[in-house]
Amino acid sequence: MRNPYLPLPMRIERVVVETDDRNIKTFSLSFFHEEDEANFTYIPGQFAELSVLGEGEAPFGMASSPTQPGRLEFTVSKAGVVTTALHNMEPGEIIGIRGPLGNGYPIETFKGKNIVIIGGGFGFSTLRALTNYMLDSHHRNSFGDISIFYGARSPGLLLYKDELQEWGRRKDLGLYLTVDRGDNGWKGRVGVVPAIAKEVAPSAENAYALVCGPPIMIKFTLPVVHELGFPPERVLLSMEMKMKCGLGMCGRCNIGHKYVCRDGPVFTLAQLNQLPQEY
Amino acid sequence: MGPESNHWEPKIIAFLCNWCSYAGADLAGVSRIQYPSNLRVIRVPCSGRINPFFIVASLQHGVDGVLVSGCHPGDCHYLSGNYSARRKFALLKSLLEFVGIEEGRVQFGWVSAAEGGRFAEVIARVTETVRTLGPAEKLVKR
Amino acid sequence: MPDRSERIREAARTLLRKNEVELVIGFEGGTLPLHSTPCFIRKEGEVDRLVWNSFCDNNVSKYLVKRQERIALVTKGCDSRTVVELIKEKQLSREQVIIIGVPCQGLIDRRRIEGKREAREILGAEEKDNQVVLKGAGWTDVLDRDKYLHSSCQACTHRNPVIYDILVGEGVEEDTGDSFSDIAEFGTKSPQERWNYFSHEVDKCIRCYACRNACPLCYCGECFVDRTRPQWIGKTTEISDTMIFHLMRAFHMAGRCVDCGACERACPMGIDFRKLTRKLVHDVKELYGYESGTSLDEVAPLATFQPDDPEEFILSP
Amino acid sequence: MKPKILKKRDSARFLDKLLREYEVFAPVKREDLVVFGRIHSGKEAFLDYMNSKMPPKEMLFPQLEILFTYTSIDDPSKIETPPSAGKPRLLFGTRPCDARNSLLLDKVFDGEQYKDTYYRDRRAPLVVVGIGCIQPCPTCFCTSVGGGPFSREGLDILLIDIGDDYVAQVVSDRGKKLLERRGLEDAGADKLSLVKKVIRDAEASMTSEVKIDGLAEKLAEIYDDPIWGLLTEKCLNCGVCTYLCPTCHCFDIVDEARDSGGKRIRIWDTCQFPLFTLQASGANPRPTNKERLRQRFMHKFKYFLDNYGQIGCVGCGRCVRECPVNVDIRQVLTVLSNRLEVAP
Repeated sequence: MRNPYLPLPMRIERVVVETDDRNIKTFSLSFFHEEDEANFTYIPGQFAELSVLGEGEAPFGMASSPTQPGRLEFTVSKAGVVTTALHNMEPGEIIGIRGPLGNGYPIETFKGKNIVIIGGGFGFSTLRALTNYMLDSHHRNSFGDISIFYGARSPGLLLYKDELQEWGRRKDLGLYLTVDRGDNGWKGRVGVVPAIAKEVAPSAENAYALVCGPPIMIKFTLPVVHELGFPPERVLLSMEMKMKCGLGMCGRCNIGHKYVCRDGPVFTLAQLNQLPQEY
Repeated sequence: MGPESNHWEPKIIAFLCNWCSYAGADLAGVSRIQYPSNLRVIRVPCSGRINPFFIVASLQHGVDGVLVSGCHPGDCHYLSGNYSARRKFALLKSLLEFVGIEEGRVQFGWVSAAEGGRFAEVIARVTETVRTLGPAEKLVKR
Repeated sequence: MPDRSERIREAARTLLRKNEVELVIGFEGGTLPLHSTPCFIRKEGEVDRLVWNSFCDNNVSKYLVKRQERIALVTKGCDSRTVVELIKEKQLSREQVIIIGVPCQGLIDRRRIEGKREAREILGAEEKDNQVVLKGAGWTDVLDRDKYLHSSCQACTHRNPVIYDILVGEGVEEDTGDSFSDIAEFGTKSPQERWNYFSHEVDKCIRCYACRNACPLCYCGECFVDRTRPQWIGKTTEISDTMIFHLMRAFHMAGRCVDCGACERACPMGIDFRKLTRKLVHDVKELYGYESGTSLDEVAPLATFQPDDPEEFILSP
Repeated sequence: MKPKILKKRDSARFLDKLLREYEVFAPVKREDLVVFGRIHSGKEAFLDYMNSKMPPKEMLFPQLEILFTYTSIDDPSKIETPPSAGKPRLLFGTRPCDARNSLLLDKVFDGEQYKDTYYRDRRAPLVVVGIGCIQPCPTCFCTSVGGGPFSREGLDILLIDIGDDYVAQVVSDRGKKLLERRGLEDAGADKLSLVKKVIRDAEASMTSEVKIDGLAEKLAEIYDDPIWGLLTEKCLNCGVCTYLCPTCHCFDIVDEARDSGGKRIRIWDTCQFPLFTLQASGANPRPTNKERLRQRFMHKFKYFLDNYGQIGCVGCGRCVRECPVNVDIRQVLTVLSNRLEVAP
């Protein structure tokens, strides 16, 4: 039986500064040992605990898709002790990983359905993983229309810019980018994500809505998806709470009786409606 | 390195105020006055800047002695920083010794920018006291 | 002291009726023998819950900080001193609080009574004159209350509230002065003996922070033990961490602590905190002539200085 | 196996024998405190006690546990887990309420999805000998939460104090193995009838009662009730209730580095501290007393039940006795139970 607290070693291969405030970076990691890589099978929406020895651990959703082998990515926003330590690290340095943890997106139930992704800010990372999964040539046909609403406070805070450009050129994907406040170079939409989603009004028919972003965005997005006709069973949210163990034991990430780390982080709105609003 | 090792040398942290004691240390250096080399100097703006935690955290991290040195009373660059510090230090030193931290582990001094010789004497005195006390054990986190 | 309970109720009733306060904080009967417990009264009809007895040993000035409403507080001598400190530290305005002062005759240390009883469970306790009557399964015991006072009450020199708006009952006689003989005596032990004593004490610590949280003067938005950058001390129960926690908690109280004993009473493990806090109370008094919580005008000792403050401790090479 | 007689005057010698085979932990007196500690001689055990200040939870879930150590912070491939214990451990003299905690902790640490290796390593070989309570405390309410002064759950052997002797009842095979070939005589009919009397008397003397039926549903109904704010007003938000609780299992994981090496440890943590749920962003889903104390009650009496089919309380009464401001779990539960449903 494997000790679930022991991190596996990974090497930092690449660090990309995502935002112009330099507060968000994406780390590409590679496993030290082949068998570790083989054992690390994950689906989009799951997360892992990254360790910086001497500093501690923190949970991050996988930002890459398992369809992109040899590439395991995490997007890290600098906020606390561990994230600051990570931000100070460079390619070649070694960190630890525990995972994959959590439930991830219920991809099987998405098959044959239209998918509406609504993401804001830093919360977009696991939605990006899911998007890349669905766009993979082996999978694209399994899903219906894909619409992506993604916004940030300013153009410089949008993540994965190269990828967004690439997605923008695709015909099998509706991409709606927006920023709260534009700048001189910005020619796209200006406005908050829920407003754009409301304006574009993707059909709720045979569709799932996937929402992840800061609390304020979620608050204003939920009425919109409701108006668009998505029933709570087909609205999915990825929740964020303070976590430590990732195993449903340490007791801090619960919403009602559900542990976000073990039973989530992905919940349907119908599930959340049954739980206390303590998040 | 423990006491069993023949080469144990006390590790001493000195918090020196920028305007007097640090300059005093500098003067001792340029005047080529000899003093023990057990010191790790941390320059602070004023002895009033010393958070008591600097001192206990140093002890917890395993230093054998702590010296805080600032301007002589009346000479503070910020007028009263050392006066305020003096009250704080008097109480802290008394408390630490009350719980059994050896007298001499934590010391306070005044050294002006012109007192290179005094600086060397203070360091010699502190180093000697700490050497006599031996390696710090109490408060050290293992 | 039934008349005191009644007079506290009267005062509370009048204040609430005249709308002079929105909230009265005092004590009510507890759920266990030898216990009273803090209570919060907002309606005139509830004032009969208020009691006064020798078990009212929480320092209820703890509940004054970060409140908006006008409050009446049932206040013993020690509580009144922490109110003074809170006002001086600008955590409270004098106008916000109406002090219902209660001259205090000392409070009973239930742990000492329970400790004496070993495996005999106390099922009921009653106060009569100067005695405490304990009842158990098939036994009754009468104790002399003065012999079972909290150690902080035994050393108390301010049993009468130092400030108040309403005084409940006659003032009581004050002890002439705290000799700090316990501190002096402890100081004669060798450093190693003293270290051993405190190591033994803090070794009991479980880091529950009841001492900190019971202290009315612990109100920092972020406590030093909770800081992460820099992290001053570890979160463990190793002696190095617990010792530094208790040392620095006490040190943070220097010139503020009124020796009310709330920390010691809250501690489930019976750690002797007052040895530390009283050392500082003693030093502050001796070095700077300051006694916390006795005057609204005097400047806190660590917020001021005198050019000729004692400095024998300064190294002279 | 028939119940055996362990004479009280022989109990120290009996423990001395067991000390050859086990690391023995028993209640010991430290000044005014009764705590569980490792004993090296049978005489150290203090068995005539009401209950210990701290439950013997640390046998399974110590306040401080090293998860692993490292000699180089640059290389997570060089981490080492602490060596496992030598002799098997024996917990002697625990109260039945405290022994029931393992049933609950098992669900948390030895669940279907994840298994906590540290917990399992402690739990699997542990032998537990309990002493029934002939004189339950007024603060005890074990019978309200599914236990009792002579509950056998979580025990391998139950001792019943009948005056000069203990009658030892075997609960498990492991208990049987421990009692076999110790030269203890079988308990005769007279002793067994004494056992019955002692049990009857003790159960009759339980005065404290808490209504648990329907409580979980009630808690769900009154989740947003302002009563929580009133009930929690005097709470100091210290960790006494949770750190002294036999079933509380929340913890924190931190790294402690010194020079180039260090360790990752886990330490108890509590839902009563604001830091417990404070996110790095500054957001806190449980920002005040009210949410934190509510979490404690909801966790024990609803969430635990929802997740594991049992409530997270064994009725030991420590939180009742030790709360610095007399927040009495029994009183709070009674108020909540009697609360009328509030309109959403």
